[in-house]
Amino acid sequence: MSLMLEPSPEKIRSQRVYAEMGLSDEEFAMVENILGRTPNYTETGLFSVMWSEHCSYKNSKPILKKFPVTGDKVLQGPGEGAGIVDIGDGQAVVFKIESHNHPSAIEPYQGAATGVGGIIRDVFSMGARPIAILNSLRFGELDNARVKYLFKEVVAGIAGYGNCIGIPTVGGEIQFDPSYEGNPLVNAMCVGLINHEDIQKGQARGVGNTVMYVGAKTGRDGIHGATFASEELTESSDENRPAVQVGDPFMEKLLLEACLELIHNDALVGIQDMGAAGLASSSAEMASKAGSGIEMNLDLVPQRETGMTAYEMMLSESQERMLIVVKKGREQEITNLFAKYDLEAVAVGVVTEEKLLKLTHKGSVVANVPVDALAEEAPVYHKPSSEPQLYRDFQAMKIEVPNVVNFKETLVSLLSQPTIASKEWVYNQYDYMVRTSTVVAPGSDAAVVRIRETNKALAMTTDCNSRYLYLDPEVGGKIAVAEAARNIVCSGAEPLAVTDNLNFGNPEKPEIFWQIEKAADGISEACRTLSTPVIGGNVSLYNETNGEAIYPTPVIGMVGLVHDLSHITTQEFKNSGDLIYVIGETKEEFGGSELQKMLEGKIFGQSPSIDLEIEQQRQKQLLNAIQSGYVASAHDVAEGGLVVALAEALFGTESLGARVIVENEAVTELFSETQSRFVVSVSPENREAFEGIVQDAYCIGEVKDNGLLTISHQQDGLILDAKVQELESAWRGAIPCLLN
Amino acid sequence: MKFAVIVFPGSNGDIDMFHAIKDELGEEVEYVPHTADSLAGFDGILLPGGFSYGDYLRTGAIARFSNVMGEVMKAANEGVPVLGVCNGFQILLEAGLLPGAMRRNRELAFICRPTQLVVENNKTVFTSSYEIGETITIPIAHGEGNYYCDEETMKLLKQNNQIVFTYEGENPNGSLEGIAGITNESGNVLGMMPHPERAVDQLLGSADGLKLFQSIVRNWRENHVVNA
Amino acid sequence: MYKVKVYITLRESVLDPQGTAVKSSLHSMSYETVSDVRIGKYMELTIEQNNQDIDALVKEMCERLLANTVIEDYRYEVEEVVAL
Amino acid sequence: MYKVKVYITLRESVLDPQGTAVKSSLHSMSYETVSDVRIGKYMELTIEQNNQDIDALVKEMCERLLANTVIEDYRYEVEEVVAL
Ligand SMILES: Nc1ncnc2c1ncn2[C@@H]1O[C@H](COP(=O)(O)OP(=O)(O)O)[C@@H](O)[C@H]1O
Ligand SMILES: [Mg+2]
Repeated sequence: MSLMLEPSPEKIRSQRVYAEMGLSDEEFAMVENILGRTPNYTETGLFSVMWSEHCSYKNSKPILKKFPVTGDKVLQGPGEGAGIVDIGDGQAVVFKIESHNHPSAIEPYQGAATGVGGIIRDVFSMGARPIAILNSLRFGELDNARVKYLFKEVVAGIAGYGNCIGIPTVGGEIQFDPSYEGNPLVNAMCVGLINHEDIQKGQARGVGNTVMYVGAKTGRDGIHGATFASEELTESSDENRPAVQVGDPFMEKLLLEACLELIHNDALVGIQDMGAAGLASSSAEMASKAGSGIEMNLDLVPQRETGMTAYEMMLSESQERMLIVVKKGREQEITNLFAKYDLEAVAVGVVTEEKLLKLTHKGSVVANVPVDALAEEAPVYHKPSSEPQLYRDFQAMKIEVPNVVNFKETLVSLLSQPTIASKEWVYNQYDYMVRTSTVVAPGSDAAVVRIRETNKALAMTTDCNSRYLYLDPEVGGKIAVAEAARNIVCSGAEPLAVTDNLNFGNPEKPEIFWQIEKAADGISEACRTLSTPVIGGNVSLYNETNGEAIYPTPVIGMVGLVHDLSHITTQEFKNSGDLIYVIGETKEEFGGSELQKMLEGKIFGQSPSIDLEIEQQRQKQLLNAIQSGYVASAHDVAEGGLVVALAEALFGTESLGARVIVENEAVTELFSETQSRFVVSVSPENREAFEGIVQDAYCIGEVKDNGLLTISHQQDGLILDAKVQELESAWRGAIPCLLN
Repeated sequence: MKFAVIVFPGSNGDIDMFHAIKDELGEEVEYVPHTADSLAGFDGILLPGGFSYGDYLRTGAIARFSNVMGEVMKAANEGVPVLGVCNGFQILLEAGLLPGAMRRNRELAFICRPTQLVVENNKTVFTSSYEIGETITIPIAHGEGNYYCDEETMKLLKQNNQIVFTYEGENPNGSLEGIAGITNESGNVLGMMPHPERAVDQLLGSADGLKLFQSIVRNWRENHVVNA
Repeated sequence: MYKVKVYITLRESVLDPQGTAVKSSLHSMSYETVSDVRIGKYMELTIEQNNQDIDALVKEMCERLLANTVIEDYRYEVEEVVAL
Repeated sequence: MYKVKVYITLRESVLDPQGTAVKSSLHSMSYETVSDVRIGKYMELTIEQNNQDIDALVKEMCERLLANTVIEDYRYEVEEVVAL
């Protein structure tokens, strides 16, 4: 093993070593100013990771300020491992979303797996029992070997981790588009349950208390992962090897069970997972939040490899580790608790009065820096923003109604588009049933997980149609939130709150920053109108390959509360003879639609419009009708328009069919992607009651038992007549077929 | 009747098994850790699904050496009903309580979905409440359920009527002869890949698994009354 | 001290789905001359002892844990390493 | 015709959860002298060709498919088999 000699402070400054670690000249000067001296190598490393975008949000802080973060049910907003919302009966739901985009581009299996592992730790470090996982994925088109490989391995990695740890993966979403070819997105969300009294904070309180390290040993993996996540992917990123870690879901399962036992022990003061920037961020943040300091002896840190330096230990992103603070004198008790699970818990430091992070290694002080400087005082940048010409061009375009000759063929082709096609190939690899609480499995609008020993359940979803955002980030941002809420409402739940993952390109480009700002404005407005505060989230910038940014993709994760199990509703039609309604009128809106992309090979023009007041009223009325028991099935109208929604409502039913009559221009009626619409079925005896609650509901047909989807136009007569079976096999077969 | 649910490090179907017995079957049940020295007082032993020891090396290979397994073997030899589901089945194979071995699924991917099973033998303590030939809906969730044994063993399995469940229709994992579950020669040890404990409540899609547990209880009661 | 290398392969008579999948991937990448692929495990063990019959020891570990002889074959190589 | 043996191991600084689990299992089976276990893959390829540069070919297959060099190292041995 070669012993690398660390550069001296002098050399760090004169040879700009800090620049390689990601600090700018100005930032390095700030550090010198804070310390009153030039930092040594370890200290420079600490600042570089803590001031990376990933840890400090230095570019996105002004943006995050826009979000509404409070609400009468919010128990914990942004700022801790995960947000928390009250669900009554002394219980609360804990959830958060996180990205692992860059590691997944390089080592898709482990990148995705450790992404799942990380978000689970965020949830159980709050003291919550994780009960479900979701994800949101973006890939290039499935037409080349590399994308297929990434897709297969990412799915396998998510399955590998989630299945092993025994938390059901119950939902998610996937979109395919060329803009993600070199930079796939892998966002994972975890939902947990907690009793109010068990809520933990990541704080290092109480001078003299003991800082303990628990879980896996530290190795040289993922050093500088946080900085890596804050840079663009380039041709040479494949060489950036150590930034990828191997996950150990078995270890995490043990850690999870041990930590959930630990939270009932009154010796525990604070707990935080070691995620991005590992020991550096967990120690600095825990101390900073508590207004204290931490002194650690790095010789005591459990190490997997020999000869590790202080720099390496502090920056390592080895997985499955936690930092805890316990009452002085109770260390042995904690060590014993962890030993029951075959885990190490080792005292590595103490909480101190002065707000310093002081590290010793092999008898000398290797770092001594103010914790607030690391955790709180990263510079904040207000990046310049400018409206792109492309946006103005899109806004000026007048989109014609596409010319569709054969409705049935067009429908079959739409159903075979991978973004619309069945995702069974994916979710059949996920154990979505473990813990036997998944009432609505993947495949319907939102997943529903029951809460044992109550009559309640939680509905959850992730959504974001980034095509709309590409055309118009503000409107697209609103739509992303509205769509998530629609999915929650369709399942019979009341939307509670949002977690978001802002995936964008390089914020240093004014046109990208403009996208971020506009998207955040849209999301904020929608969250306000729909009363779903943002309780946490994550930012992933620099998603570019060779200078090309991904579509703006602020993924929305939303959780809703099903007040009574009898409210649970799915998207499939239930009985022959039920009436089919569409809620909401349809306009000529094809910008960014699946039909446009399929016919033109690209998207352009204006995105569909949205009126949030109408959205909110409609959702309220539909939920009311569902809760009153008047709705047999409910499905939101999304990609592909009404006809795709109708087909999806027939898939998975034994042999139901639908006969539908449309009145207006047929291509628009069938394929437009106008927002705020739903397809619901209602049994004839509930007709009046349903119509009394839901305005803007138009009866368009009837559920049949003939296995056929037939659509007639009032003037033109029969325009589409298809066997559901034929449609369904096109829809089910599309992804497996593309993969072979 | 009192059941033990054995919990290995990495088990995750233990909760499902526990609730199936307690909430749906209404019998007594306790978690028993892998370190336990005794299974005295338990009338039925359940090895749940999951990824014991991460399924590292081979599924079930490491769990098979857990302390409690000595007791499980003893109980099996004494005729106590032992049910291994999924990872539990894999552990029973590794322990030699059932013949054969598991390979990775034919398509190499984990599969989670409902399957149709045919009850091939209803003359066991696990299946007597089913009709012979009955088709039931029970979900699978595994990456290695592709059962293998040599020809000689297969002949014996058939001769002794040890094949209890097979997959109806398409074979999901490549398992020899579509085998989904087998017993030992004396019929008191059953290993199966599908999860009956996940099919005990219509709310979650199927309650066809409940009869399996009811069979165990009924047979135990009968024996118990006769012996008493 | 010994360094032991253990090779575990599926028995000849057992179908190797992983090998088959890798072979067909190689073919689709136009390495058509690859006519067979078998995939097994490779383990490196470090054993800190000198006195005992190392062969018997390794064999026992293979039989008991490292291989499942119902479907797998194993072989191993032992190298003695002299501590400096 | 060639018989090629490929050994794929995790890079030295990469965590090997399998190896760790096997080691601790061996310890609890009282093979305490086993101080390290690393687990990798072992592949046997049969390649039906003679003309080309076999080394370059195997290397290419390893880099492109058989190993992920982000976390894995590989090495291989080539043996020429003369058809009878
Ligand atoms: N897009 C966002 N919207 C709202 N809150 C956010 C967003 N991104 C990050 N946050 C919040 O900022 C806090 C710090 O985030 P982060 O550093 O990602 O936490 P962690 O250390 O768990 O990864 C978290 O509470 C997170 O919820
Ligand atoms: Mg939907």
